[in-house]
Amino acid sequence: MPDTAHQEYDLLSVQNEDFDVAYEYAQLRENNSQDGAIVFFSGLVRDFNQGNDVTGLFLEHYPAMTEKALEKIIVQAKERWPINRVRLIHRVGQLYLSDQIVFVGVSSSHREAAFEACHFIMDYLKKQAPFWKKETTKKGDWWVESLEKDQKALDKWQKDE
Amino acid sequence: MPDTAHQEYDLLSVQNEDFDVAYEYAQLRENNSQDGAIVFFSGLVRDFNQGNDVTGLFLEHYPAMTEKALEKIIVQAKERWPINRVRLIHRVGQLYLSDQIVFVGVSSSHREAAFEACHFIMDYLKKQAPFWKKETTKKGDWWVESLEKDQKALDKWQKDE
Amino acid sequence: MINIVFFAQLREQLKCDQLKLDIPTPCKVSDVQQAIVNENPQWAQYLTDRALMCAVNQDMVQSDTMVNAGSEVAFFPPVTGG
Amino acid sequence: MINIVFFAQLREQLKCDQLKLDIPTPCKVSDVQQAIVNENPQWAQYLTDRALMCAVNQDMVQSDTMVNAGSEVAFFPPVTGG
Repeated sequence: MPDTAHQEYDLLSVQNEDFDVAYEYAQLRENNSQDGAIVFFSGLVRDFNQGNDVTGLFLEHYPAMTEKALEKIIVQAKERWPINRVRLIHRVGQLYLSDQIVFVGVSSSHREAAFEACHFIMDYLKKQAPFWKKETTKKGDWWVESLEKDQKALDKWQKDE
Repeated sequence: MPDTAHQEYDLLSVQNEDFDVAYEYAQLRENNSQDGAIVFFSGLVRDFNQGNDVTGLFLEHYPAMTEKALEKIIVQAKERWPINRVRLIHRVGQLYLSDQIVFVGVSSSHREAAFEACHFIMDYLKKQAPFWKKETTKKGDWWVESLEKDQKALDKWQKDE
Repeated sequence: MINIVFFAQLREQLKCDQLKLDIPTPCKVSDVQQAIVNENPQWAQYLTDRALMCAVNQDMVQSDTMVNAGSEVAFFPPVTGG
Repeated sequence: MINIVFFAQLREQLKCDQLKLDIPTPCKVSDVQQAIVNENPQWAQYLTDRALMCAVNQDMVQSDTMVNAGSEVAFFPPVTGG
């Protein structure tokens, strides 16, 4: 049962700008005495990936498709778990070491639902949203390879059904 | 492999005072270009629980045991998943509607490990840390009943092994 | 001599938060429980609740765990934190 | 006429980010792929990579999905966001 009082707090944004986790958390909490659980995930540019010393990365995406793909994932999560607010931000463009890449925050009355929905959204985003990372390393720039384990992470949610 | 550079950022606190999620998040990120994933859970006093309109709650604990029990749970999580930093705060005493009760933040190089370890810590905390909630409602004060589903949440982690 | 502590609704039901118990040790947690009831028969209904949890020296234990002299034994209802 | 777009390393390999394709419709995604290769045989090694993903009108699809005139068909390597 989606609650319209929560919808104005939902967010889906694909942006160049950085985001502020404190603000996002506040938006999940504000006027929300109904939800006892907030789970969030934040993804950062790390220094070591697939055997390389990373100094930064460029995030390409498919502008006409990105938000549509992310919206679908959020709709699936809302159909599957009793969650109320979802805030999802994914950055694109040039990023540097330790920069924030992605934020997914979920509020729910139920701890289990908040954990699972947040995890589900990240797993699906990794495999179904049109983003591509090109890493800058001291040895040159290259495109990040898609990982087998990310497909396995997705399969897990299908087995659960 | 615990990394000593991370240990100074670990936190375990049982306290009356409120906490600041933005500060906790900053402590998980600071000088940490190794970890690409941060997951956190925040638990809040919600308005409706076990059929009652809640206006607040009092959190009792067993002071000599509480930190020891929480420390054990964190040690188990660190043995089981490749996580680096863990920050856990649980409040005690008188709390009111929408107040923050508990914070668990985990950093890792791996998204899956951060999600699972954070979830595991919360599930175990719910069943193995000596806290008791007495809710204040308009119809009177009563002790919160322990829930069957919290035991099931725990069993899930044992089946996985 | 062992030290007994009670928490939450159990503490309220017994109207007691701690007591000293003189009992031959080592003994089982269930023996401690029985000895408390023997000294305070009016507590029987509360202390025989099978859902009660127990900690010995601040570690959760089962009722057949052995208790040594000088230990702290805690009884309390299922926990509800988080 | 359908509009074709390429992304990421595929776009770099082909040195092309979009093109128009005149092909009888409706047809399958795999027909679109084959028609592109027929017009650009030097792209065969990149466009026949079985790991390639495809979207039609911004929805992920399989290679037997039907494509109508005026559609936008995107080819790209497995995604790596998050």
